[in-house]
Amino acid sequence: MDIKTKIAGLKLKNPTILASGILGVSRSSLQNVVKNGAGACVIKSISLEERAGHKAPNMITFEAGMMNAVGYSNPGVEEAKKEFTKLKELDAPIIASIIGKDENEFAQMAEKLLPGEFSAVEVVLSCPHTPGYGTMAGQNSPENTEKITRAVRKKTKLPIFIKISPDSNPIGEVAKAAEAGGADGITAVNTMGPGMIIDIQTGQPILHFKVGGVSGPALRPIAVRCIYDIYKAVKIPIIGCGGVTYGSDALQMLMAGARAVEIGTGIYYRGSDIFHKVNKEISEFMTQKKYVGLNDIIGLTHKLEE
Amino acid sequence: MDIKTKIAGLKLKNPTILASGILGVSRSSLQNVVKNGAGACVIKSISLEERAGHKAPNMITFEAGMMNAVGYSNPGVEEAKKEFTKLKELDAPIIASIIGKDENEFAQMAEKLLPGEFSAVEVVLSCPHTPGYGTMAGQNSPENTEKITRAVRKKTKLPIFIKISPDSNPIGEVAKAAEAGGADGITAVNTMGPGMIIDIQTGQPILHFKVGGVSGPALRPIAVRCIYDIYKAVKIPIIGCGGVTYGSDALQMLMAGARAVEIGTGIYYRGSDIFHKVNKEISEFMTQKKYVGLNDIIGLTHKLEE
Amino acid sequence: MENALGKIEQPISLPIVEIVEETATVKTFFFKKEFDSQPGQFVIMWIPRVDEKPFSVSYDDHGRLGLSIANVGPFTKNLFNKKVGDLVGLRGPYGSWFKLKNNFKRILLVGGGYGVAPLAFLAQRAVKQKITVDFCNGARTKSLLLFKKRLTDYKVNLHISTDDGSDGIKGTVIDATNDCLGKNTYDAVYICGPELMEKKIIDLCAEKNLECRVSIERYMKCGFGICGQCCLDGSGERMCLEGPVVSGKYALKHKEFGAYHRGKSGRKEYYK
Amino acid sequence: MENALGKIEQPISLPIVEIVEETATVKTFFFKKEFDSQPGQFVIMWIPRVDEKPFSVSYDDHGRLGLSIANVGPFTKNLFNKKVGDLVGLRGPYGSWFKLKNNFKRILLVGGGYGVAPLAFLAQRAVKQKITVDFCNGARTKSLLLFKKRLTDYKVNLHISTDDGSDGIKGTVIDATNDCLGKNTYDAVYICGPELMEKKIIDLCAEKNLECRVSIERYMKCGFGICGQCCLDGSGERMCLEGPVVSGKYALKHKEFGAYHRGKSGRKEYYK
Ligand SMILES: Cc1cc2nc3c(=O)[nH]c(=O)nc-3n(C[C@H](O)[C@H](O)[C@H](O)COP(=O)(O)OP(=O)(O)OC[C@H]3O[C@@H](n4cnc5c(N)ncnc54)[C@H](O)[C@@H]3O)c2cc1C
Ligand SMILES: Cc1cc2nc3c(=O)[nH]c(=O)nc-3n(C[C@H](O)[C@H](O)[C@H](O)COP(=O)(O)OP(=O)(O)OC[C@H]3O[C@@H](n4cnc5c(N)ncnc54)[C@H](O)[C@@H]3O)c2cc1C
Ligand SMILES: Cc1cc2nc3c(=O)[nH]c(=O)nc-3n(C[C@H](O)[C@H](O)[C@H](O)COP(=O)(O)O)c2cc1C
Ligand SMILES: Cc1cc2nc3c(=O)[nH]c(=O)nc-3n(C[C@H](O)[C@H](O)[C@H](O)COP(=O)(O)O)c2cc1C
Ligand code: FES
Ligand code: FES
Repeated sequence: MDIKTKIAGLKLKNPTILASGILGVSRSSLQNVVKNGAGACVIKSISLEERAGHKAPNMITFEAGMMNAVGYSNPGVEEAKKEFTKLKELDAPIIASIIGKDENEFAQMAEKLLPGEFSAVEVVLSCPHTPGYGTMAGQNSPENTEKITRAVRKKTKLPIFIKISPDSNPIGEVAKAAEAGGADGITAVNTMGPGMIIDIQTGQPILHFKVGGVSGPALRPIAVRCIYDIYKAVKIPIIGCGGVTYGSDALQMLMAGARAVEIGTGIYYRGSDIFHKVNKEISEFMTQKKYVGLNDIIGLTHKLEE
Repeated sequence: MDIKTKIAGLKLKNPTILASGILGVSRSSLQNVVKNGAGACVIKSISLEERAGHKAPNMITFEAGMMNAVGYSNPGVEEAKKEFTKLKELDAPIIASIIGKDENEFAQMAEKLLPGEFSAVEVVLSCPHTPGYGTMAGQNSPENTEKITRAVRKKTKLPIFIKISPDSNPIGEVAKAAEAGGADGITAVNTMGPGMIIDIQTGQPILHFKVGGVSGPALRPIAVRCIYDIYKAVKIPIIGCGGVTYGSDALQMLMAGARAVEIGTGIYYRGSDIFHKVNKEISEFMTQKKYVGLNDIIGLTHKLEE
Repeated sequence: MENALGKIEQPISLPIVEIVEETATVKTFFFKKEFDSQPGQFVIMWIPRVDEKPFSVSYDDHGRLGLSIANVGPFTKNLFNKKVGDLVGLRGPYGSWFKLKNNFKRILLVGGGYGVAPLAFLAQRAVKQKITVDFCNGARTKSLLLFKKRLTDYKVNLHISTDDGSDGIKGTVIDATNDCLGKNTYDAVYICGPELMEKKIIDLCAEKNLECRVSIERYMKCGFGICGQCCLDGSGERMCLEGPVVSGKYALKHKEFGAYHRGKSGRKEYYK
Repeated sequence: MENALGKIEQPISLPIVEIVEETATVKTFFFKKEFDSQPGQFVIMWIPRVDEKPFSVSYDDHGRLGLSIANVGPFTKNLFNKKVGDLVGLRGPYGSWFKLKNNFKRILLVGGGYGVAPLAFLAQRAVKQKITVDFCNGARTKSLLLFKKRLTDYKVNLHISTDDGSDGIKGTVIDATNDCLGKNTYDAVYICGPELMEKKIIDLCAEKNLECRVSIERYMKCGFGICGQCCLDGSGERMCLEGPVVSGKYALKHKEFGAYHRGKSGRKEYYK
């Protein structure tokens, strides 16, 4: 069964993409993920300067998903340039992920990191647990979204995906702002919340940052609704993200309008070969329903409304 | 173990309260819930006119919780007056729940429904899936929250609890607005999202309204964080709500600053006697930790920061 | 689908594999899927973008589920226009059921309207258990009579009554029931039909203090005990979970039974 | 805590039940809880509002878990100030472990620094299995020597080396290992200590093509295979999941091994 897909000119042999911040710290780990079936990979988000991130605990799981407050630990753009080389030799497109405190930092990041190696860039405006970045800095407002997108657009010809927050309200407006700023696609969504889990024995929040973004199954129905709303709002393609654990989750996102899906927390539940597994589940479904390609199901839920 | 609590003058023999819209349609069902251990009950929300609500499916569950789009079905205030009589004969305080399209409707509801029977009123500004009400009507903005609270305050001397949305941003501002408007407490929180679940066999959203509010375990960490934030923002007491399934969930909310917790979806997982079960689990924990009363743990997480 | 958080209540979309016209107003819709339900339990059917409604199981064997449905309003009208192969969603089974004790020798089943469906399912189980079954099956007229052939095949003692005498005795299912109660002794009586008829039969059994079980239909939304739409005044218990099948004694304890039920908004609707 | 969504990775707060001063720099902290871990596996310890760090299991029997910890920085310093009864959080066990084959007759264990801890745990298991154990235990000086008494109690052949000759032979654990490898034949060699020392021992084993297993410590955050902080350059595999215990061959395949490791930000830090 052919399950290849195309997003903003990017050709993927299958619709599964490694989400940013899961594995993706080194070239080798990307290579290992590609070996496990990913159609593309997004690297861990990179900032201008090195960041240690929050102290640990940085991640915990609970009965409905996962929570994290990593705080954008990364070696900074110079180290990243040394780390991410010969990416074109890998069997799948590698997408950069950049963060910044304002449009200027984002612009510098695009200038410094992107040339040469990467196939596209994800611009992250949506982390809910890092002061100075994402939703904590209001980067998810339509105004800031458009401003930052424009700044990055000026510095690169690569496809730009704006990664937005499920807590953007109304999310369609944020997507429109990204489109207006020159984005080639939307990644929906980043973690939600933040949430808090307290250890009742000590009364202490478990995450060192106290709160963290919620990912995994708890996020999935919200992510599917975000994709559905964004599909109605903009023409540029959507990459779904949030709680994809099984093929059926990915299929829901495709039907809601996504052209591909990112997978992060799912690796915890099903191992790094989750990409192979989800692709197999998608193929089996397509065969059973006699679909010939993903275009038969991308946006299907909307087509049924016509 | 004594686990009684007090909120805005309301004396509860235990901190578990039936959440609005779960059971609570009739006096008999309230009586049955009280028999099952609830320290108090909130009735299903009532509007001026009868409402059929959305078509079914109105509720579905998924691996991380529940989604609903009931759409405020209720017989209207006149029928409700006939239904909810002799409430003082019940073994626990009964809290009214009112909804309206604007402050005038809320004021009329307070005037018509409250006199005589009820011990307090919950004013709901936070339903994410009913056009004209809650977040779909912007009732969760600080301005509207204060306006509506004021209007209800003028019409009743009963304790007023403003039920807010986890998607209010920043939630502390909304709580402050309620406090400024004369609220006696905050109920945090209503369902989040909305979310969407698509049946991949047909490509159709399962809920008839397509989207619905997410409750249950998926919501719990978000609810705990909301309670934590609200506790920092206001002086009036907080009733926690969202994903309480076990005693440990209730304890997390108490430590985050709630004085009592509402339970809805938990009934699905543990039966209508979940109130007895959660109370037992709380008592056992208090005994093990040698606490003498809930005041030892209410707000504990904040006290540890001093 | 099961997980630690409990059963996942989502409709499973299934194609209709067969449609049988039973009477002028009732069709049976068959699906290929094992539900292992019990007689008296119900499933909830979803027609996307139309609605979702509860229906008792009429057949459930060899991985085939059959629902016998009367065309009474918007949802059922839409369903009656569906063809074999069309997809509808099903979830369940839900609720309590008609139980048979091992020592039962002879039982009486009293059905009216589509209430005959779950009782036919029960009759099939009872006969398998070598219990003698008397079945009072009433309808307004012959053309509305449900499952005459099916019940004959099961070899139950069929007591047919029609208001116009077009089949069986001329009269109501109450008269037929009276006859049976006069002639024979029963270990238990099982009742499913219009609520006022159910009430009358329970009263008859009460006089003879005969154990009887009855199915109480209330407005259902969730089917899993959350929405409270199906709670009975009195106990406040949920007919989707503690019911729909209850004892006659239990039913009579509720002033609501035979008097009124609640509609979609929760407003009371009185029986005439 | 288990559920269908998988193990729930949250620290369990436990009181410290005993603290033993092993050397000038190492203390063992005991907890009452069954972790049924294997030698070489690790747990992650949480000190609220301080940090969370990984530590190999040193003892795990009769429902008692022991962690032997060197005071090297902020977290361990904070821990060293804790008293019996204080609560810390623990989660795990995580990772691969030192396996013993049933047909093993004699094995060599080579430990340096706190690396002696997991190997002592392994020695205990091996002796139970009637395997002859040679244990090369090296330290800079006598006062830093870990588990001399514990290993003697286990009745292993203890080969002590100190740089200053204050105990055992004067020299490094490499010298002691060379001796053993010269004198005896082993079914396998198990190595845990400073990475440069580990590398040298693996090279020795390689010359004699002796099967050996080594524990590779990398910076860990999640411990359950999500964050990618612990991935080795080359295979890109996770030392919290596919490791920390790997074969010597596997270790040598990775140019990173013995050369550098990554810090908290992911930046490379080279070994001197
Ligand atoms: C436990 C149970 C078992 C049932 N078994 C059968 C069966 O085997 N065969 C059959 O034909 N019908 C059965 N019904 C009734 C069936 O649910 C209704 O006929 C159907 O919902 C009618 O929907 P409609 O839109 O076609 O008609 P409407 O005009 O919407 O309703 C017609 C009648 O059905 C009742 N009804 C409507 N919606 C519901 C609901 N959600 N829950 C309960 N009652 C409702 C109304 O009170 C009204 O009296 C059962 C009902 C219950 C509660
Ligand atoms: C699998 C494994 C098993 C270990 N077993 C033991 C043991 O049994 N006994 C023991 O004393 N130590 C053990 N360690 C090392 C222990 O984790 C560090 O000593 C501890 O984290 C130091 O923290 P600190 O704040 O006190 O010192 P820091 O100054 O923060 O760090 C000192 C050194 O510890 C390393 N380190 C710091 N944080 C981490 C981390 N999160 N993950 C891995 N390394 C880190 C640093 O690279 C640095 O070299 C183990 C590490 C790993 C990965
Ligand atoms: C441990 C962890 C670290 C993450 N780090 C980043 C990051 O650096 N940049 C980013 O854009 N998203 C980051 N995310 C968010 C994920 O990319 C993804 O948007 C989110 O987890 C939802 O998808 P999932 O449910 O499949 O994990 C992180 C998520 C997790 C769990
Ligand atoms: C089926 C259902 C119906 C609900 N109806 C109402 C309602 O009428 N009014 C209201 O304020 N909240 C309503 N809610 C929200 C709950 O009161 C509660 O705030 C939410 O479900 C989170 O708590 P829980 O996770 O314990 O269910 C409803 C929730 C559910 C699941
Ligand atoms: S139908 Fe919802 S509780 Fe019975
Ligand atoms: S520590 Fe996170 S992947 Fe290994």
